[in-house]
Amino acid sequence: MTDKSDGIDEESGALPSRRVVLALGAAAASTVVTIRPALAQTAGSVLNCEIPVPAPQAGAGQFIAADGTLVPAGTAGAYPPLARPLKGEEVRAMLNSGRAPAGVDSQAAQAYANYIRRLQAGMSGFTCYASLQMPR
Amino acid sequence: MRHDFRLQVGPVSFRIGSQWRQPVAALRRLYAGYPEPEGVCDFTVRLEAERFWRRWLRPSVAIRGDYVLPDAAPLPLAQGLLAAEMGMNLQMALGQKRFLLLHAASVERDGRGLLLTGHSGAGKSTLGALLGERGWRFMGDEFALLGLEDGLLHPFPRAVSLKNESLGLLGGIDPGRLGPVLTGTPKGRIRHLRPNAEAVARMGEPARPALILFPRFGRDLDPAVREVGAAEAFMRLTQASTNYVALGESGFGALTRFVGTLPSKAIDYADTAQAEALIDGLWAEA
Amino acid sequence: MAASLYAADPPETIRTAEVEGLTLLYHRKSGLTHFLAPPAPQILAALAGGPASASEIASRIAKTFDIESEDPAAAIGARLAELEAAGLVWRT
Amino acid sequence: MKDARPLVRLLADPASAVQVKDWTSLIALARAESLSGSLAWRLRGLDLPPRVEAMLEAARRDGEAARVQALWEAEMARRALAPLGVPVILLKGTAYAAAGLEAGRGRSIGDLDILVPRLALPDVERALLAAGWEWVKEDAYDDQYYRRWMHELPPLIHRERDRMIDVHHAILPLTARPKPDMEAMIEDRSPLADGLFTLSPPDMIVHSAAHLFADGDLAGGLRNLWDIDRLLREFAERDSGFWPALRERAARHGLGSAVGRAIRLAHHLYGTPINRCQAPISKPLNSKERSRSKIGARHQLTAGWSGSKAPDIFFERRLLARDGWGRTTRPATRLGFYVRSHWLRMPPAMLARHLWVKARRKG
Repeated sequence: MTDKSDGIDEESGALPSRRVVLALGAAAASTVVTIRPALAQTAGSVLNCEIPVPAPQAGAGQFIAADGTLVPAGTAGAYPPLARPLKGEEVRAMLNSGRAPAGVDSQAAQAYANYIRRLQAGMSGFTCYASLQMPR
Repeated sequence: MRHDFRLQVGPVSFRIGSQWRQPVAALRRLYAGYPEPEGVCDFTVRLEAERFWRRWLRPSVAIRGDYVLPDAAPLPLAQGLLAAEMGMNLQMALGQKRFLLLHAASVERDGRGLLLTGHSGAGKSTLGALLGERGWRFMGDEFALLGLEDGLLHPFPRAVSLKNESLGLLGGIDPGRLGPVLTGTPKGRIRHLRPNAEAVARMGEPARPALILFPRFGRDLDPAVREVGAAEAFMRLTQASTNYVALGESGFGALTRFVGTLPSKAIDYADTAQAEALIDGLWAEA
Repeated sequence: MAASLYAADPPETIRTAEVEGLTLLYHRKSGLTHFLAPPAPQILAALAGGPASASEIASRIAKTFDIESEDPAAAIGARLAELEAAGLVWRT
Repeated sequence: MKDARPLVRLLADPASAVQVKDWTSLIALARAESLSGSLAWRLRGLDLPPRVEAMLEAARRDGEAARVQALWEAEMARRALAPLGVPVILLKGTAYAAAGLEAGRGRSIGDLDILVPRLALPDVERALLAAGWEWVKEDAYDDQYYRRWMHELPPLIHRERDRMIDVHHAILPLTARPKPDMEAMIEDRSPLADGLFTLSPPDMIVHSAAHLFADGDLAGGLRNLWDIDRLLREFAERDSGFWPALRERAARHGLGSAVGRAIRLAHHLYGTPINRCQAPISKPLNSKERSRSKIGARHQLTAGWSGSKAPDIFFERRLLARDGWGRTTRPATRLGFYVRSHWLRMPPAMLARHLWVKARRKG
């Protein structure tokens, strides 16, 4: 399909006829970017969200180590689960400026922030976390 | 449900049901003068208690409906109007498949549309509302609807949610157009503004898009304009769209045509007077 | 071990738009949009002639372009890995 | 709308669409039951109000996007697993879509479900992890529980595409009372064009019925029963030997009662025709007769597929428990089925232990 009035040339993989130089680039360079579904920009308008730490299905009752992984309750150097879920705004402040939520000491907040960074789709809090990751 | 309200906004209609009277009463006041949907409603929103006793005891409003997201937290009943607004936004973000949905404000002049898009805090809501009071027709502050076949911008003039300081900028607004002051919301202290009579009366009239702007607000920024190439515009708009991927090839066709035919610029501004001057200048060239 | 042969979907199953030297590609089979920088689109075009190894792809491309690379097969191999992860090429 | 009956009636009899007054409630119901795409296909070509038609058209487009995405996920799994040389059998919605079955039309499809031989599990797990899938859960108890007792691996999610895959080696938890013959099921698989497989037609019904009545709490049951209706009609049309084959397979897998219940309920709610030789039924009842018919009468009509204890009416009440706002209703019935689902999955002592561990973790 070609329609010059579009301002964008649509074609189907045809090679240009003139001889041009093609740089193949360094092995580590990236040449493919896939567009992924986006909700982040609108999340503030559609969702009043919160993140349980940890997510019940990931293992409620377990402690959170400094690197954010879950460890058995009582592990030395790890922090107990939070009694209440964190509000979106608290998480944003914690991730962006390291500000600890009310009633949480700053080292524990670091561990909780790391836990949140490791959240994956399918776990409680992931949608909320994804929505808070604003570029800039 | 015990209380309900139906609302037509541009080409989209909502049915909102509530277990409490207050949110529906607030909606009726805010959307006074809007047409009643004819026949079927596109989306159902439900405002209901998270647990049944929470209907009376420290009542909190869970936002539910045709489409829901995990991790959603309820809002206190005093913010029921905001819950209804979020509920409608949620249905649009997840369920709208008839238009390419862009997180953008839009206004119209002489049948041509201007689109303002950017992250929250970029000021698109405020700018959209401001232009809507200064001779442009307000088409929406939250979502712009791009027709998949016709390539037109379709109006979606919902109430605008404004922070108190933004409200001051508009000046001389008829108090009858304002909703209640909502404090302590996730967005701070806000108030809703009903679009003016022209915006409501012409909600059925689409506009041909003419210019895309990516505004950026910062008190320390010098006013500036930068060209945005079609590639960057495409990328940024896919990130501003909740349904681009879901629409498949029709979304690809609509968006490549859109960024291919329209000029796009990024503008920096430190106050709304600067923004207005920049927009007027760019509009004259577009 | 013989070098892997790569294959790609036929050109009529994708739709592309050229934007500022980059290629926007809609892949009908997956419903996904990819943004491609050179030489990724040229690799896909080369595979329109049938499955090929990395070095065969390099020589097909060299028929049309002057290739600028110290080790074309390795550079193409790295690009192929990216295209494979995106599902645009696969090993036969 | 007090319950989901209007939706069921419309699916069974699309011509009755002209009498629909409250489309808003009907569509809210269909969305809540994940049946909006199926309904949109079912009503295609009818003369409906333009706004309704526009919504149905959008639902069809959405269903098409879901189909593309599901088949793509299956293809990516195929590519990851092809070097192993083990049979990969698609299950549920992805299978219906891949096989081009009527049941796949407009169907919402969530996770990718595949079935592989149990012995191949470790290799499959390794290959998926190498191809970008990751564990969703980190919990050791859950992991151990899954591996010891469940019919599938703990769920995996693809880190780029954000899609989940459930890798099954059986169709029911190992703790459930029926013990389907998985070897026979895998042996009898049907090939697809691209090297993947589906279950054989009778086993597809057996799996769907097992999933509906011997495993879950019937959430989303109307959609599953709609699958069963579509599959039964299509398979019976295609192959005159289908009904006896189904009877034989259901018995072999110890799931005759679940399959019988599925057939009776599909017949009752969606008017699925039942083969005369299998059940002494001369003509499908019209909707009025159907809604009047009593449980006893129904048992008689579909005799040969009876043989379970709880009356169908409880299942029907559970399946229809949703109102025109999309809200769930009949909480007591729902709770009953929730408890039943756990009961079916595990012997009592194990259930107690399981609930104890879960409860302690919540505390």
